[in-house]
Amino acid sequence: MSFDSFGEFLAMGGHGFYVWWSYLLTVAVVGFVLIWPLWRRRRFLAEQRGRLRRADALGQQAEVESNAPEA
Amino acid sequence: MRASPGSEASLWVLFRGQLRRDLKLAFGQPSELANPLAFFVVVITLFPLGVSPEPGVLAGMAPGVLWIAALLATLLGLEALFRRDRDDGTLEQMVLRAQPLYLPVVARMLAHWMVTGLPLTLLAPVLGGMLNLAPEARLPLMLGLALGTPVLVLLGGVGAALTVGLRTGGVLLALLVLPLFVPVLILGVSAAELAGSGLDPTGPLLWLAAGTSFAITTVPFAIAAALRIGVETG
Amino acid sequence: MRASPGSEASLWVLFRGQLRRDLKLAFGQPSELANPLAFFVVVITLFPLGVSPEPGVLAGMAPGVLWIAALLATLLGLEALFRRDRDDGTLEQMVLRAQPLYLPVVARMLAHWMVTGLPLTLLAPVLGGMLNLAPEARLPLMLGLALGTPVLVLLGGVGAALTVGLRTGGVLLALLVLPLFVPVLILGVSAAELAGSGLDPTGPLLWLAAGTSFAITTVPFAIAAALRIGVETG
Amino acid sequence: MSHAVLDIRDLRCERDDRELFADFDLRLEAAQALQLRGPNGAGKTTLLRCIAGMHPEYEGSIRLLGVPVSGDQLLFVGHRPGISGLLSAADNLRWHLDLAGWRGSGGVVSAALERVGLIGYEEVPCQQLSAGQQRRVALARLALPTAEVPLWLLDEPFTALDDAGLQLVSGLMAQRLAGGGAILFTTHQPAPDLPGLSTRWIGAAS
Amino acid sequence: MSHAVLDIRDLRCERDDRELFADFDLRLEAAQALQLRGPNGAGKTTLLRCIAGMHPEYEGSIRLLGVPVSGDQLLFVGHRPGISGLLSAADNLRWHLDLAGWRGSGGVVSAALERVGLIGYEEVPCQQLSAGQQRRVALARLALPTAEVPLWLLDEPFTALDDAGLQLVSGLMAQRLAGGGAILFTTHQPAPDLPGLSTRWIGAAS
Amino acid sequence: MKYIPDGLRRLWHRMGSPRWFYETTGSWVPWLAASAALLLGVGTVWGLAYAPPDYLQGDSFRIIYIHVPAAYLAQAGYMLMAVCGVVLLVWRMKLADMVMATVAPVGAAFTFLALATGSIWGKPTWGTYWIWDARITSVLILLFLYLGIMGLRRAIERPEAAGRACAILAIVGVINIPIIKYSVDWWMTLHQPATFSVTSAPAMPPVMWIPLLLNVLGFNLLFAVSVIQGTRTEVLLRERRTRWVTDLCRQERA
Ligand code: HEM
Ligand SMILES: Nc1ncnc2c1ncn2[C@@H]1O[C@H](COP(=O)(O)OP(=O)(O)OP(=O)(O)O)[C@@H](O)[C@H]1O
Ligand SMILES: Nc1ncnc2c1ncn2[C@@H]1O[C@H](COP(=O)(O)OP(=O)(O)OP(=O)(O)O)[C@@H](O)[C@H]1O
Ligand SMILES: [Mg+2]
Ligand SMILES: [Mg+2]
Repeated sequence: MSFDSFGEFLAMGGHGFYVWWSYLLTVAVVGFVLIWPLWRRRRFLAEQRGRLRRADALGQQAEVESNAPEA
Repeated sequence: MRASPGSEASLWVLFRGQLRRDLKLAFGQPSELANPLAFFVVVITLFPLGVSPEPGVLAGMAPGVLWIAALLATLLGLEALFRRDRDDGTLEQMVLRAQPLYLPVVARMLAHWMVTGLPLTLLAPVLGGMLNLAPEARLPLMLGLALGTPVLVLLGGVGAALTVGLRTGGVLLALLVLPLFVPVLILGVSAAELAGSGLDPTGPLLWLAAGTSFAITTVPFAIAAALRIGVETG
Repeated sequence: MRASPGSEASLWVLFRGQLRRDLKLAFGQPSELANPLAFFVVVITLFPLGVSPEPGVLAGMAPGVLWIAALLATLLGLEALFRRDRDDGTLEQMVLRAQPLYLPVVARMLAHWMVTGLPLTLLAPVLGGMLNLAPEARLPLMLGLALGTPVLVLLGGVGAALTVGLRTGGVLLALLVLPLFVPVLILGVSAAELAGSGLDPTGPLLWLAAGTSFAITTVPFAIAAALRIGVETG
Repeated sequence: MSHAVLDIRDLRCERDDRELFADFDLRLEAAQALQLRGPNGAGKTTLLRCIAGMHPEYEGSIRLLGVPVSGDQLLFVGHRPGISGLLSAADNLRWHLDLAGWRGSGGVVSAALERVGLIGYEEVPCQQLSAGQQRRVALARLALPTAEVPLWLLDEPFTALDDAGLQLVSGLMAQRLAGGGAILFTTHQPAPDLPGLSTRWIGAAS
Repeated sequence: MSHAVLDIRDLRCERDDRELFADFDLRLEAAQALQLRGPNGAGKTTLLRCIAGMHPEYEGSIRLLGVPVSGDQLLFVGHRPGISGLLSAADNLRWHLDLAGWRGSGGVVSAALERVGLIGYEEVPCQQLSAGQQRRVALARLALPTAEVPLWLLDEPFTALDDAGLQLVSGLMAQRLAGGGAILFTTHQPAPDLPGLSTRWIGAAS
Repeated sequence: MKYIPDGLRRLWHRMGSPRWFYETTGSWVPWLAASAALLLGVGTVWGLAYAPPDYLQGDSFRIIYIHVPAAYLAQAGYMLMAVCGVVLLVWRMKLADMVMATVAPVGAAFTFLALATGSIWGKPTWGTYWIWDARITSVLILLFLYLGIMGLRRAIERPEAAGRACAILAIVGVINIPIIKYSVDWWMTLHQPATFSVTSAPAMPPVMWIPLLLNVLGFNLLFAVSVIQGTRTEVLLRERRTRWVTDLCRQERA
């Protein structure tokens, strides 16, 4: 441990402002980068479910291809 | 509920309709709002690279650089400002039906300013900072840009309207318009420079303000007249 | 006498035809040849006004200013470079019939260069003189422009081709293209500055020459590919 | 005396040193439709543009309801119909409403688009529509409430339309005639069946 | 076995999540003309663009004389016909010749313009021509020697043409058929009289 | 392709299948995420609390533990995008396009992070937030290359066209990256002798560089997690009309 107290740890030898800002920003960016695809996925699934429900309610076959190109 | 033409409410509808349309064309998605901002940062980057990265030199150039970026941004979109409308017949409809034509013209110019002058004005403190502009010069620079860029856009609009039907768009247009930009450039730069050397920048700023109000009230008429000519040529 | 496609003579016909057409569009009358020249003089005038009229300062900035003028001129015409062709179906015909598409693309870029880079290169000594550029820097500056401006035009062409069908032409285009211009700007400026301070400018000039030859042989393929995409989107 | 909707007297107009009209008279009453016919380059479009005030180089008098023509008294759909390919059909029509200062609800836009058979295409950029669909967007203007003006000037409105589209548009025209409007239009195709329709030839048959 | 000029098999093509073609077959022999008909938005233009290679998102095979289509074996005149309004008719056509690598004399340009009735308009910027005259410039490409290719694709060629123009163009088409070419074209107007003409409907009749 | 053995070719094709990607990578994510968390946790706590302060910069040097990984990923991300671009243009592999589309915003985010942490770090070290140093300028230009690619993709409506356009731009850009880097380097150092050079970091003792190594690895895994997740989402979006995706949606509903 290179700090003697938690207060000193926060102060970072007078550079606390810069260090903590940097780390805060990093947490924000990393959070964004991790959450963004998940959020998009959730939104897509919700939309798609709604669409399927609508199609089912109409008693129709959902408009999909049956011969999806697959390897 | 057909509004009687010229009633106040229908004037507002006319103005708002044009503005909405033009903003929709400029920014299809909110993410596109970032494009003009990024554009200005790129332009600013060219100067340290092209001229000199030394903080002292940059600080001296900063107001000029920002103003030249403003000219550049105004010029870049200018050719397309009315040309597309002319090509698809939109301009004809505007000239024919808008009563008065003044209003959609003002709306169009406002929209163009919101893509060029406004983002630059808002970014000016940041860009100034990147170029080591003296802190006390930042506010006057910003004010100058806020007052001056509308004039650039309006004068540019006259040029664009005059050349709307012509083959030699780009270069001729720039040639027409750049000399008109010079007074704005000089006033804007000197406001920032005065402030940077500790003097009072209100003189040039007042001149700019006067010019802006004059331009806003008169230039759109010139643009409208030029557009009429452009439509008749078509 | 239908030439078999791909025969040498018909390749030449294809190239010459495109060049002739594009020059006709750029200069309807010989008097229009003066426009680009006048344009550069006006642009150069803005810098003493905007930044500083002192000879010493100007001399230091001169290479950068000329190069930034080159970027500016290249950018200004860029949006219209393929857009009109796309709107009237010319681009479709080009993509469909030109065998290979490479050739008319090169011709188009050459024509654009003759309106932007070439006049600037020819004017460079005069403009340099106006900006008090050291006499020994003038030749390297000119050489740098001669070698570098074709690259600017070609890289700009990639951006123009990629954005040909898009709504957000202007700003996005500038944003795509300006970062790519940076190395050319740096090499060109440093050649002139080295010479201005009595050093040998061949290093950057050789790099520029290498870059130019590489760009001329490869970039038109990228442009052609991008144009194909643009046509398919239409 | 009540005025004719459109009254043209002694029109003389030239273009490129060629006289297109001389001593040209034309009178169009309410509920009348007139088809202009004539070879390519005869001057049909030029005539429509003269009337709309977009080609001021003519001599003679053109009056709409007895007074000089004003843009808000007529509706002009030209070769280039004022539809931006970058905007959706709905946005385009909304702009046309705004341009005329229309203050009512925007619901009329979807009604108009439904009328011309473009349901489901309201929000597609017009660029991505077929040629005929783009024409339909342009002609949807005829179904907007702002189209209730004394005079319609339609320059080849039937271009690119299929048979159903042709029916639609002639239906809109018939409705306007019934509402007391007058219509002046050009087409090289056989004209649709309209009440009160007459034909006027322009230029020597080529 | 000799190949058909155009042979399309199992074409499947969709646009905007809508299937325009499925299991579509089409065969066109030399000296045959086929008119595509169908409602607006049926996919006629899309089909022509698929054939010309300007819409690559399809499945199936399209062959011209037994091999994949190459741009110099066909002539495509679309809605936007590749005529610049800023250039004169002659300049436009000369460029079209150059594009195909034509090395003969330029006299063919004025011959073509004469053929479509544009004598005296050779040097006028196309912008300043009437709509029908502009169409004629575009169609003058059919009268150039570079038009002697196996397949013509014409998208609504008769738009804006007067009766004389219609005759002219169908004359050019008949001549090409006689010369052994094949023609695939669309039009919503009644088709002209052509030898070997058949009609093919696309999309549900609306 | 003709000379490549059949088995390899089949593998290549299978790897190009979005569905294969979706189904295979699903199980990787938790493991990758856990390893990333572990590495970053240890590295960051070590770096922030246990590593000794720098003898010149004091504690502000602790920014290095995020700055360097971010700067590294900023460049690696662009390279990855360009490689995907080549794969897309040459082999027409759709999956490459989906990866490319996902990498762009993630890479841009890390580029932004490198710039932001760097310029925050600059204040205590140089006394100013911004300076036109070579490295910094070239990272800024890299950010614009990213933004350009993202803007282009958004502006083109058809995904196929957007993918190919972005691939062209990414490839042209990647040729430029080393050129930009070297030209800027060379130019700026011409004006500015190495007062503020970021390159000549003093040789660090292991207690300082081991956490850096841990964090670099951790950030890499994090990047991978984000890209994999993003690509999986992209797969669903683009294949939303195929049977397997609809089935998947129904399952999730049940
Ligand atoms: C906006 C400002 C800055 C930017 C854009 C920036 C960018 C970079 C880049 C691109 C790297 C290379 C990473 C790699 O090797 O892949 C790097 C490394 C590094 N930077 Fe920065 N930097 C900035 C400011 C700073 C500051 C202010 C310092 C401290 C004084 C600093 C210290 C370092 C160190 C020590 C390294 C790692 C050593 C090395 O690989 O050379 N940077 N930075
Ligand atoms: N913008 C213009 N500038 C100069 N002359 C023009 C312009 N537009 C048309 N003309 C000329 O005016 C004449 C009449 O053109 P107009 O467009 O009125 O014909 P039109 O009867 O509408 O023909 P079409 O049936 O082909 O549409 C033509 O000879 C044409 O060359
Ligand atoms: N550029 C485009 N992008 C996306 N979709 C398009 C585009 N062009 C056309 N479409 C769609 O493809 C379908 C077929 O269009 P196409 O132009 O082939 O029709 P068409 O049969 O030629 O109709 P028309 O008779 O109106 O010319 C239409 O539903 C249209 O909305
Ligand atoms: Mg006409
Ligand atoms: Mg069509």
